[in-house]
Amino acid sequence: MKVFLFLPVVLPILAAGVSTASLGWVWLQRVIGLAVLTVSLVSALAILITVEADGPQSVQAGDWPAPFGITIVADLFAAIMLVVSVAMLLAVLVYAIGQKTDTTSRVFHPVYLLLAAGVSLAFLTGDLFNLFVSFEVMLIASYVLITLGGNREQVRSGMTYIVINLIASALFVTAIAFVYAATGTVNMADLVGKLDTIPGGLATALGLLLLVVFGIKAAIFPLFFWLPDSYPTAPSPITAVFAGLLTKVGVYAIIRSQTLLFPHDGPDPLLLAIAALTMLVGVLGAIAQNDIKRILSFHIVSQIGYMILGLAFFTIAGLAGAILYIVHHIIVKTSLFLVGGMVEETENTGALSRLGGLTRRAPLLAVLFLIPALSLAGVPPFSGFVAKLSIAQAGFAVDSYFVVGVSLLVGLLTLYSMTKIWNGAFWGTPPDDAPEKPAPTPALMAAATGAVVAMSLAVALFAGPLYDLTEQAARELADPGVYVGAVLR
Amino acid sequence: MRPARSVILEQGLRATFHTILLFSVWLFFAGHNAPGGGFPAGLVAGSAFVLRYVTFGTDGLPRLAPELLCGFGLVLAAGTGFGSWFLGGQFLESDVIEIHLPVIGEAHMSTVAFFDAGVFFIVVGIVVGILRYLGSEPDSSEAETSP
Amino acid sequence: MILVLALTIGALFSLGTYLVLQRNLTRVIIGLALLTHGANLLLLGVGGKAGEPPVSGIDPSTMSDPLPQAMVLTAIVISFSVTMFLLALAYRSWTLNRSDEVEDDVEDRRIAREPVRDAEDRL
Amino acid sequence: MLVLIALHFVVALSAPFAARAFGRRVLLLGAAVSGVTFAWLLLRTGDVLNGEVLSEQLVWVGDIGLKLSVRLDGFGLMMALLVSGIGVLVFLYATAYMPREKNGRFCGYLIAFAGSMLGLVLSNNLLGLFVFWELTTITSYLLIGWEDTLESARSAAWRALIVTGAGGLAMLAGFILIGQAAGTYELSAITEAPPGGVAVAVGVGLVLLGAFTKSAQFPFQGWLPDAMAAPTPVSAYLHSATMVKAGIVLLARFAAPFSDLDFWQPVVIGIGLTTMLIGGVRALQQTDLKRLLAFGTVSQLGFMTTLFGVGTSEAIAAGVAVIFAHSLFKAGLFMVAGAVDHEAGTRDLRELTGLRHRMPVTFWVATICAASMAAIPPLLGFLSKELAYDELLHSGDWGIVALAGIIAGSAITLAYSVRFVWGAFWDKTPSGAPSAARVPEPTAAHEPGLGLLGPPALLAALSLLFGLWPEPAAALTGAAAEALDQVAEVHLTLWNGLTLPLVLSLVTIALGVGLIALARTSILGGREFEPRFAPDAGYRVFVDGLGVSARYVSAAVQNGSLPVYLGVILVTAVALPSAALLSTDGLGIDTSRAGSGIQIAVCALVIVAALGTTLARRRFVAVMLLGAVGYGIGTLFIIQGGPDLALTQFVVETVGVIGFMLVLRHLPQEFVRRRHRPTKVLRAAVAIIVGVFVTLFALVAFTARGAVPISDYFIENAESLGGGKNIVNVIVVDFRGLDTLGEISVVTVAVLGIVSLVFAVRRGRGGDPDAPVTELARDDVAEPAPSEAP
Repeated sequence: MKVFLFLPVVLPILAAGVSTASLGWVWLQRVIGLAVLTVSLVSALAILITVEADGPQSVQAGDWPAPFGITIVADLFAAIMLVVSVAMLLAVLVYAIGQKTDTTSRVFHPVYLLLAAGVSLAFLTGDLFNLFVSFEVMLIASYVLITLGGNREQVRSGMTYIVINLIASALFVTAIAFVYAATGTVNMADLVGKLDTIPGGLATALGLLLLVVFGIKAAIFPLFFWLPDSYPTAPSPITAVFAGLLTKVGVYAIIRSQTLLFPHDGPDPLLLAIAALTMLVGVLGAIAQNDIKRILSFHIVSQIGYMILGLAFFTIAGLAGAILYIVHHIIVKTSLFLVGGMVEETENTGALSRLGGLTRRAPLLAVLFLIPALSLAGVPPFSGFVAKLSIAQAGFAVDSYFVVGVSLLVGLLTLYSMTKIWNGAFWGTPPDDAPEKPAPTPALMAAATGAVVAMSLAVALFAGPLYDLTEQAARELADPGVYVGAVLR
Repeated sequence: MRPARSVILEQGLRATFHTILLFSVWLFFAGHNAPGGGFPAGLVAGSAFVLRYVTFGTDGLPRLAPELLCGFGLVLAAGTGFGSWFLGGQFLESDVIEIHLPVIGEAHMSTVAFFDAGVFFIVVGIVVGILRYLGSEPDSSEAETSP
Repeated sequence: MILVLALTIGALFSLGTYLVLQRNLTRVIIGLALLTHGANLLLLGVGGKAGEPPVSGIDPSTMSDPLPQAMVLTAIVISFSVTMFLLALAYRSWTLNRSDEVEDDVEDRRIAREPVRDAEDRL
Repeated sequence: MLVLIALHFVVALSAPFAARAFGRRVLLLGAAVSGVTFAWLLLRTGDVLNGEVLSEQLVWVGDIGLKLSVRLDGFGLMMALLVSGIGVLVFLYATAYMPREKNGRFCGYLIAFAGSMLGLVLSNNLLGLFVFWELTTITSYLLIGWEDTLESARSAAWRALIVTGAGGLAMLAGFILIGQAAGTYELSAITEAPPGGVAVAVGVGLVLLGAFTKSAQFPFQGWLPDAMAAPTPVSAYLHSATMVKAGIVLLARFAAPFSDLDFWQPVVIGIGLTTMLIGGVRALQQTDLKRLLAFGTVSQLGFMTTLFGVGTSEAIAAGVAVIFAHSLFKAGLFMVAGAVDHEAGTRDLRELTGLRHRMPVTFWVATICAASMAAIPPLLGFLSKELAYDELLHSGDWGIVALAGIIAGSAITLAYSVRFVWGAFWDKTPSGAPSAARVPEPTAAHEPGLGLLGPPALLAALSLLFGLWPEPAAALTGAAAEALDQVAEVHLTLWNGLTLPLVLSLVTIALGVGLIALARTSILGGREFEPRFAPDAGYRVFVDGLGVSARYVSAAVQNGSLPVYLGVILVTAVALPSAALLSTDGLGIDTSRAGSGIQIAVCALVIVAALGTTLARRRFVAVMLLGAVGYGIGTLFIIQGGPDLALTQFVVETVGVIGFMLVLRHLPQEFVRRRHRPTKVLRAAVAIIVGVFVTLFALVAFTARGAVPISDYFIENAESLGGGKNIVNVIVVDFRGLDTLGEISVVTVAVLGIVSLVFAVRRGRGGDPDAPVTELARDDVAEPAPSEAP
């Protein structure tokens, strides 16, 4: 068991070293990348199965007892996130190989592996400062990937992205300093008890500062402005993995810190307001856009609002809905960006004004787009419906009628802008200068995208058992004692 | 942009370069008990190359690509973690061993020295990387384009 | 926390913020460096009073807190690496644009400028 | 039943592939699926009429009450028979109607729709019902937009989706409210013991909203006529017999348990009657046969809504009968319109002339269906309408109000029924044609084949048959009404004696004839009439408003400027925690320890250097001063007792400055100077706020510490367990080795990133030629950058 907890973090780092050393041999890098992520996926599944059966698992790095060493800990929430994320990383890697993104720059593979390591560590670490380090690993890898092509637009938007994130990092260090100043510890389980010993207002202030820090990564209102400007310019597989994963790491950190360190008794008005504004402003932004990837980028923001909404209720049903939503969203958003990338690949543009008639030109693409698009909008019987339904129910159960109403309205607006893409790109006539036949899509890209779409269908199909799982995860989150017990044994 | 060569500087450097490298090795081994360790040692070794770069330009840098140094360092450090696991311990678990060093003599050494060595190589890697890629490469590519 | 240290940290944050809010990329990078310095100093400062270097064998009560030092060490190296990458990007930006400015997002600007009534035409 | 529903979807998915083998005949697959369903239902009919109820369920997400449970009661049976029976005919018709190519997808959509509709009418779980409800929305979106190269089809599809989608979401909210109040989402359980309370009343209101949008009730009726952009088989199926009935189905199910809510009768009757009248009047104004029928459908749906709005057992019984009758004649009429279009090449009644002679069979089929719509005896339409009159007379005050409106509406119905038959088949003079000079030629067309004519002929025959021999229809609708309301009974008879309802029927016919006589030139003339106030203005306002507000919001928050983004982030980061801190008492600030003399001196130096680097005009100076700040901080590290840190800081600063220099030598020496005072002041304000916040928070946080820091453990155990005296180093490489592992990963990526950028430079100096030329958009006024590089 203990091996599995470390593998998704340390193995990619080791492999990145080897991959760096084999810069000249792309085939070797590919083999290493695929093999390592497959092993990571297997270990993530092993973690999930164990945690589901035996409760949260932890292991101390270097065998130093908590809270002194760094604890690697997986509860069900972390395990679920880990499995979904690693699966996406693997699928996107296959896609990237199919698109030959990895030959754009020879450093793609090692950096991608380190991104995977950073993401995994962020989910598994039980230490606040180590969480900072994992964020940094993930972020610097993302800086490199977002500017992979080094063209003008990427450099410009990369600059926005990097500067914003550096500010967030500085704020994170600041927050950690304050936490350590007040409590003398950085182990999260240890913090649970020690935060009780300081004045309540100070603890709240620390919680809010951390909320802002994680909120920047998670792209919540009013901290999200950077996202739609920076994501769309990156190479498609990169955008896909960013869209699916990186913001969700932020959401994960928000949920983890708010439930573990700063629990509430009832719905939190601040988070409710943030959720509503995030949903609404994000979707309105999307409606104003005319480029597939930009529309999708604004939707990331909007969807984050739902996850925060589920958290804001601070009930088991709400948390369960939020986790289910995250799972659904990671898969669906990744697949949408992958499809967006395929559109760009076959038609050489993502601008709606320059697209048309794809249902006839590329029927496979149409199917691959329609399923996740409807799912994103929460149309049954796809995964988004179940996720939204569970959050709406949770909201009504605590009388948060207004916010749930907003969330339903946002669902409609999401549908509106998804069908805007459909109307613009998939229906209608192709532009006059479009080539007779669209460029063929590499089979690997289609296969990877298909696999991700199939996963989203599986989420819908097995929503029942999955909800049981997320509910169990939510129960663990609602009782910090479980987590603390697993770490400070 | 290549600095003009100076004989005196070159001669002086030959002497200091190795001294600085030795100093960095000392720092590295001292690190566990006195100020020092992989980071400072790597940075100091890196600054030796800074001097060489200032004096000799690109020729002063190691031929080895800096990213390879990093890769090697990463394998060493992460490998140490795996090593202790293979030997039956926890990931990254350390053990104290007794070794004999010719200069310093009898010493307690922790297995983390290998880990620290990984750090050392990576830090050297980034310093050399900065010199090569921010210094030499733009120089040479500008030289290519200028008439 | 020692008062003068807290004031210095505040000053570093202020000046860093002032620089970061500008459009000139070099200044932004310098501002980020100041902010990082401030954050690192803060992290060290929260360890408490100044003391002897934390080396085993001396009286622990005179020793400064080693854990923040270790964290600062990590933070320094991380911010150094990121700054170096950012410099490379700045150089890249310069070779592409011959300008050292942080530009606005073109698409955002376009959408903001577009006459509002166009919205319905595209439906 | 679930198997049958699933079968639809399986066949739908395989249709595109089957199309490769079967070509146009793939549509027969749909007929087969619907036929199997129909046959199965017929086998069960006897049991159900005897009061048996079949139910099945599939738990999807049990914890949130999401189940696909289906229940075959009398009403479900009637609706399912209509859906599948008309389905068979529509598929047969479509086989003849649709062009040869690319029918696989079309067929798939249509079968999927049939399956969704079947699920919808049989659903017993509210959430499950919603699932099928939305599926019909999506499939109808795809079907309406089938001719996707036409702008009109695309926007019509979009509109139908948005309007019914909006209603659907309101309905979902209503379902959850009702379900949470009732503790179950099972419809049968809710009907048996209806929950009460404000939440339920709101919930029912929301459900009504959903029903009204789906069934094209005022003010949401506009999408339905637009949806005529769909191919005619689709219109015949979705927009007459099935999907638009979904809202009515829901009203029917909700009428018995909830019609005693205060607002039910006035609201539903009001909406229903308004819709009936508006629909009827608009139908009289159309020149396109399909649009005429579409507005007729709107009107008829208003009729049904009114009946369920009255909500008494009697009215419910009548409503069921009307649903049944309407499905038969309206599907037939659409098919006729399609046949005319197919043969004559137009649906514009100003251009069609003389078809009565060329297509006599079609003409008679149309006449029978239209007469049923106009409630002329002895057709089923007449029987059902007379039943409605009769039942409304026994339904209290609201029944009388409804009756009055319905009589008026029915007179109009008769008028537009005549207009349809006249428009499609009669010989015309050119009075109202677009160009008065042009005399329409007798349209060159001939009788359509069996494929196009058979299905509507069968429907017409059924309208006639059930009129003359109403027992089977009465049994079926009677069982349906009983399922909705246990005391409801249906008495369908052709001749009841000279009763008040019969008189009213005759009055209606007389009124209708009178209306035609009065407005002969309008009704039997081709004048096109567009109302000055478009009833769908609401939708336009919504769409425009959405576009405008989206633009406004995104222009306001998303202005593309990095400094603005950063400013917002920093202010938020300060404001939120400050609010919490300021609202707390008992936080102390310890200012007793000012610091030693040397600390004060070094701090002063650091601040001065930092100020210098902020104000420096020249890059070189700024970087040097930044280096000075770094060294100063290194010195502070020494004072603080961190020699390792100081050592690292000094070397890092040195290398860092070199890095800066290597890059900055390419850039101009001086910064671009800006003059823009307001932004400068704003920047300074944000900067000061941030600084003050950090200082105060640091002082407060440290003062609050109560617990012993965990570092004591490191101090005790570094040498004994970690094997090193230098505690910081032991922490870095051992106690917290994982941090370090992450940190060296960062360093490695940084190097790789630099490599990546440098090689990108090499690949294309000056950038990617494909990249769009960036337009500089600046807030501030800037002087042109000096171009000389050092």
